[in-house]
Amino acid sequence: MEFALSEDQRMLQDSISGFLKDNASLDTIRKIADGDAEAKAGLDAGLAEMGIMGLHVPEMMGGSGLGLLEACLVQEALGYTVAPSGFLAATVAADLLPNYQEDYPRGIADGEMVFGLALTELSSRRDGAGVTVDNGRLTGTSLLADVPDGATHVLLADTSGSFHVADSWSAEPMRTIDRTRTFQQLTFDGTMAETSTQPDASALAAARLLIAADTLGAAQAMLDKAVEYAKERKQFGRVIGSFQAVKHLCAEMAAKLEPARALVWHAAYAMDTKDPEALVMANLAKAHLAEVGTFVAKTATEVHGGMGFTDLLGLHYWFKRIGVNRQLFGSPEQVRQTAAELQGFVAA
Amino acid sequence: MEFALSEDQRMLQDSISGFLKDNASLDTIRKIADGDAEAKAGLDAGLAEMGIMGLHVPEMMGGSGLGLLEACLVQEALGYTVAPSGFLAATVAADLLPNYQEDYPRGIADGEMVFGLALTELSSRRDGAGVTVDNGRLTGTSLLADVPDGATHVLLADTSGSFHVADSWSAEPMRTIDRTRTFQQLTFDGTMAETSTQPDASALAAARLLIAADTLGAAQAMLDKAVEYAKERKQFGRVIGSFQAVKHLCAEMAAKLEPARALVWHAAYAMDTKDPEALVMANLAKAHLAEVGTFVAKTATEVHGGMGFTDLLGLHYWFKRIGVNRQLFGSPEQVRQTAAELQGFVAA
Amino acid sequence: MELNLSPEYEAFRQDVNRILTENAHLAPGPEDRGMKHPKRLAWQKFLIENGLTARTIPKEYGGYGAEPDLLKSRIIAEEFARTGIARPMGGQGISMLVPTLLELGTPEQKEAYIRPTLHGEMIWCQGYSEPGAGSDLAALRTAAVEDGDDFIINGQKIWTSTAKQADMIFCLVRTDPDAKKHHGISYVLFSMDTPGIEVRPLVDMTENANFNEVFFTDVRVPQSGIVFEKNKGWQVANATLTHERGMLGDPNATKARFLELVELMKTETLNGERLIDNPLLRDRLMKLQGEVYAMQANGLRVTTASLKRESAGLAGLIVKLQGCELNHQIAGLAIDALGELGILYGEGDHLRADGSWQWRYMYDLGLIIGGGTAQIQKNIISERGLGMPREPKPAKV
Amino acid sequence: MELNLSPEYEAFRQDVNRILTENAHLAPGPEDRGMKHPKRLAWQKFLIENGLTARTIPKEYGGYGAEPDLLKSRIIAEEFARTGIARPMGGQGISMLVPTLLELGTPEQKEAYIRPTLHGEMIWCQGYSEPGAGSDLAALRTAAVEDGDDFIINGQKIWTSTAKQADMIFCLVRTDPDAKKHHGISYVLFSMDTPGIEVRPLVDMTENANFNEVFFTDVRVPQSGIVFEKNKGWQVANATLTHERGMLGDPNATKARFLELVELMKTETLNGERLIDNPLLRDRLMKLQGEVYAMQANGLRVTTASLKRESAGLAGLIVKLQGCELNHQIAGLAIDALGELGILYGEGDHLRADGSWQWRYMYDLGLIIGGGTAQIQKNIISERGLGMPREPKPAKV
Repeated sequence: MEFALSEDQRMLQDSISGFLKDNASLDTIRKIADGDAEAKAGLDAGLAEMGIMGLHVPEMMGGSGLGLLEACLVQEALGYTVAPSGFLAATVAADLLPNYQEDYPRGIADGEMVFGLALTELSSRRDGAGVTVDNGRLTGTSLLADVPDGATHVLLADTSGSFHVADSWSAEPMRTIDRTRTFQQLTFDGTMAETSTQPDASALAAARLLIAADTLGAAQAMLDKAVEYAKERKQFGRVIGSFQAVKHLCAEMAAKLEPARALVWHAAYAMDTKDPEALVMANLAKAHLAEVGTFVAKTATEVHGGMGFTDLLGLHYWFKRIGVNRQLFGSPEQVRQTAAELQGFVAA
Repeated sequence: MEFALSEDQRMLQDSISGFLKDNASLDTIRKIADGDAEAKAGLDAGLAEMGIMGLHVPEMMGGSGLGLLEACLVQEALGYTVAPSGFLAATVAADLLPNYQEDYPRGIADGEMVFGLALTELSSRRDGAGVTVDNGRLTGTSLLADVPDGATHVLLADTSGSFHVADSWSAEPMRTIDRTRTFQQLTFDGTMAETSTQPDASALAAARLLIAADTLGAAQAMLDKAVEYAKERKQFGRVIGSFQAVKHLCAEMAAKLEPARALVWHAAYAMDTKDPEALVMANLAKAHLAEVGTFVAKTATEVHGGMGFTDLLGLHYWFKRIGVNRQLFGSPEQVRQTAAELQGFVAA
Repeated sequence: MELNLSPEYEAFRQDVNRILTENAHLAPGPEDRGMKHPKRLAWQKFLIENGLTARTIPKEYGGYGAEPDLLKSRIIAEEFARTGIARPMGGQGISMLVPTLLELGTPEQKEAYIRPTLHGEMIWCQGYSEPGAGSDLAALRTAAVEDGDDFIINGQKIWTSTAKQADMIFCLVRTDPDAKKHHGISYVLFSMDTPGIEVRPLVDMTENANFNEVFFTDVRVPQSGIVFEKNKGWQVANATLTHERGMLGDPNATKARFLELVELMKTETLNGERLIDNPLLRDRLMKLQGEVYAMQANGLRVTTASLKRESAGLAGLIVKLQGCELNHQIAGLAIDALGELGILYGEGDHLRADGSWQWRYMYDLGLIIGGGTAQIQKNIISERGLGMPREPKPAKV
Repeated sequence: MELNLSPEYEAFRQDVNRILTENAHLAPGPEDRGMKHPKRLAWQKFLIENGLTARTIPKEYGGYGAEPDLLKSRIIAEEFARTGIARPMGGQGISMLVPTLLELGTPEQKEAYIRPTLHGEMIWCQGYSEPGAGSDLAALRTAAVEDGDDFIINGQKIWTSTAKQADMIFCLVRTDPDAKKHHGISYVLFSMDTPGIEVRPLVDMTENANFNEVFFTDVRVPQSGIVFEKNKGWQVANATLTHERGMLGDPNATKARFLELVELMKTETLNGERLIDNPLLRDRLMKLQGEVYAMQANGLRVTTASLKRESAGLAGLIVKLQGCELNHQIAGLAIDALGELGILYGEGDHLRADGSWQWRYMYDLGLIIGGGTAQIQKNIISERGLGMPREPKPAKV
């Protein structure tokens, strides 16, 4: 029995963190948030070169054949530096599609295909959104789709819970509080679905789990920054980190984050080993990290005092990353409802 | 405009508090909790002599004609000293019955009648409890009825929400965590109802509001004790009340309790003046005080450290008073549901 | 306990309402941009002349000259809120400097500054906080060195709102570097046009520059700008801060936000169901309603104490801590209720209420921090409200 | 990451399971009252001989003498939990004194005490806390004054469990009143039969006397009872406290409670509806399930670190704070779900689970406080886990 990362997993962590430290500095993030397409393309190219897009693609289809656990480590590192990336969408596609069509995972692994993800209406239908299928033709809109630059395909969910791959759509950007990531409203106007799947609870669970890992990374970064700031900032002749009130705020953040990290790892391992509790754990990881993340985002900002409110330290990028993640792929209440349904706790 | 207690109201507060300080000391409360019937009878007699039982009975029926605001002040004082009393039941009866039968309020005011209250099933039916009416005859059980010693009548709610007065029943004591108060399971076996009323949301709201006032008093007592203890108890060479962590716990209790007090007063005033929002406010006061009370009960105990956990200071009587009040006449969720229904927020 | 108004006050309310509605056409709208737009200045003058603002300021200084009457002030505020007609000018000059000058200014200062400030012709900004002096305001280091009849000022201020628009600044500077930290500070007024002053907008998490940084490099200003006495600036500032604390945590504003949230939850749907029909969201709404009622009632209690010139005690001390947190939570529920659409901001088809829920969620967090963090508030509540001891001073190491 | 057991350990698990189930008839039941009931002593002997307890204690001191293997220990604990067969004896003698003596005791002390303690023939109690020394344990004042080869002890202890049943006590006493507070303490063993010792049960909020007060009046005990060295008792106690901390916050116990709660909510009804069908209660249940999973996973992480003889870092430091709070919340939801019936206690027709939810709600609050309050835990987490500075020492006044 060993509940710890392997040597390989640590190396993966180190290499992705090292890359992001150099290539997704706050300075770069600011440029991306301000719409600097070159900065964004540079980061995308660097991440692609690291080979992470095919991380979760089976080896026999040209990928690295690594599990969701490894994917969560990468996503955590992305969250830690608030780096935008098509990695999440690629990984969800790589999780679902190998059972249906080998071409997609192969295309993801060799970099020829870039996937977007349009899953919002699986949890929440608002403003008349939702895509329906008639004779294989897709019609309707999906809101807040996660569509990376240069996307060639979109994996979308229809109103019955089945997934489809489409290669044409029209898109309208949707501006959120998080200016580092791009979200779009997609419209399908009778497009033929390239491939269709059965309803599948695990694709949604995987997407939610990756978001949990992303929030974990962002929240850990906020805690680290708060502790560092508290050790330096002086008021009343002492560093504020020596005041019991500030220490206890930091202790409370750590006390919530540390088990949350173990939960993300455990849920990912359970998904990879097809544990019967895996989907429940993955969904609860999303909901739990949403709550812990919200607490950390607010508390770490408070520890920074007025500096946390300004743009000067850029702390708000992490605050907003966590805030957006909370709602993506389902609010905490909706996600807990999924977990209850999976356990038969909801009367039919 | 004046949102403050009048001279008369302050005098009422002073006199009831003064009486309870002398006659409901912790020593007396311990005796009552241990089943000392004499101590209980002494307290009952003293309270009756103060004339509070008829406080809410209209003057023309021999009472003091005071409002629910005054009743809340008395109930708050009772909660402050965790004194058991039939005052709550008498007040709810005095609130509802004058429209139906003058004899009861008169009987309450002159001390000849003592009312019990069996309202549990208005909120919660469990274990098959509930009283039904057939041709004026009452059949069934009611759990956790608040029936004072020497009760001559019971005001009970049937399963349709109407109230009835009964003067005969069989009773079985129900032991709760709060040993100062007596609760009973009542059984009605075809007893003829003496008087029956229409369903009435305001009687339940009044009962809930009085419980809120009781929790307010108990929680204020716990905060006062915590502050006092923290100013005296020394650890690490300082009074613990000089540690920022302890100060902030006390500040958080005060910050929640102070507006909660204003809410109880305001809701009572609204009930007395038939404000259209009165029932909503009274219900929300019950739910809000339940939450604030739970927080204060736990936090004040923690400030007392190990001493709070022992019987030595008797702090647990207050803890349990608040814990029982939280559930009586409906849990916070149920009570908030009532508030939502009253505002038309619940789809039929 | 009497929450209805006497007939006298009811009549006053009707008067106010009539003046406002009959003259609504004079009020400036959002299209009349600029703090000194002629329509704004004219409206301010009209309001002062009718006793609807600057009500208790003596006539000789450009006010209306009425006796203080908190209830009338409240009625006026309520009628502005109810009718939605453009409110009087605010800002730190009117709300903070004017009361300070009335209490501690020289006759010349009162004469020179109060009337134009009230009438919106002179805009002020406040120079208090510094990068190294936030919660510990008295640690400020911006230095004013005497040079003849002048000071030469060097240093930096932060959190300065309206610094770009301001004609003048009221500023805390260190005039005695050797004195204990509370005893070497002076409160000085000077022109923002003085050479050597640079204003840089300070963008915050809402993407707006709600505040600025102000840099002073060899700024020469006359010593006659001192209010009260040299090195007594800390007392002067404290007088002013008292005025500021009252501005936060207005329960009527909170109530208005709550009602907007109710409206949102009644009209928005999720998966075809009204949000208010979702038991989890509805329960959270009801929890907040209980707190809103409580803060409203607490506010009435504080107002009553002020009317009686009594201290509101704990009921007053907790307003900022609880009020800001409650506002933040109301915005948080609105965002959660809107779910994925709750993260939209700026502009776009599906955006609700111009993104104001997100704006409030962030800005309210700023208010939780600003003007004394939650930690400072809890210190104050425990020490002044509950009589708990101050933390012992650290031993010198 | 590998959460399955290797075949070797699976075989070990089956062995353990077989030994327990085949010999279940030897295990004492609730009817075999008394800590030294012959059936209990025999069962303890059987368990030691089969390596199911006292597993790593050397044979010469009455243990089983195996190499330490945390995984095997965990398997044994899990099999006791799974089969529900009577667990080995516990108590502070076995869990805290024995490891201390093994590390620091004299050969005579080891010889005299370890074997009878392990076998349940010698019961111990712990004399640490005093009324004036709780969180600040080192402030203890119970005095031991030398008198020839003896100490004369005067003072009072509190929070002493099993003091009534104990044969012996391991006790912290002040042997040098003039030394700094951590340097004048000794760790002494002596008999509870010594004249001058009075034990008073300490009733707590659960209505039980889970603890006692112990009073010492001129209690004469031999100085040879000192463990390690005179005035070095603080180091000895710290070694022991390390053993205690591991006992709290067991995630498997939390998981078991959670599953009981699920069962409760599936079977109980409110107004004719299953509790689990109530969206508000169900959502709270799911929230707690997320936390239970998180604490379980955290526990696996801590166990793995122990197996590798590495520090678990923050993951270890937060266990008590989070675990006790989570247990308290699970009990709190059970009570809320039962509503009015949740307040029943003691006995009666409608009482659920013998009132254990209320008992747990209160006792868990005691655990939040005991063994280091939440405040002390947060100090530790911030200082040792996050490297934040200690509070400065107060200046002498």
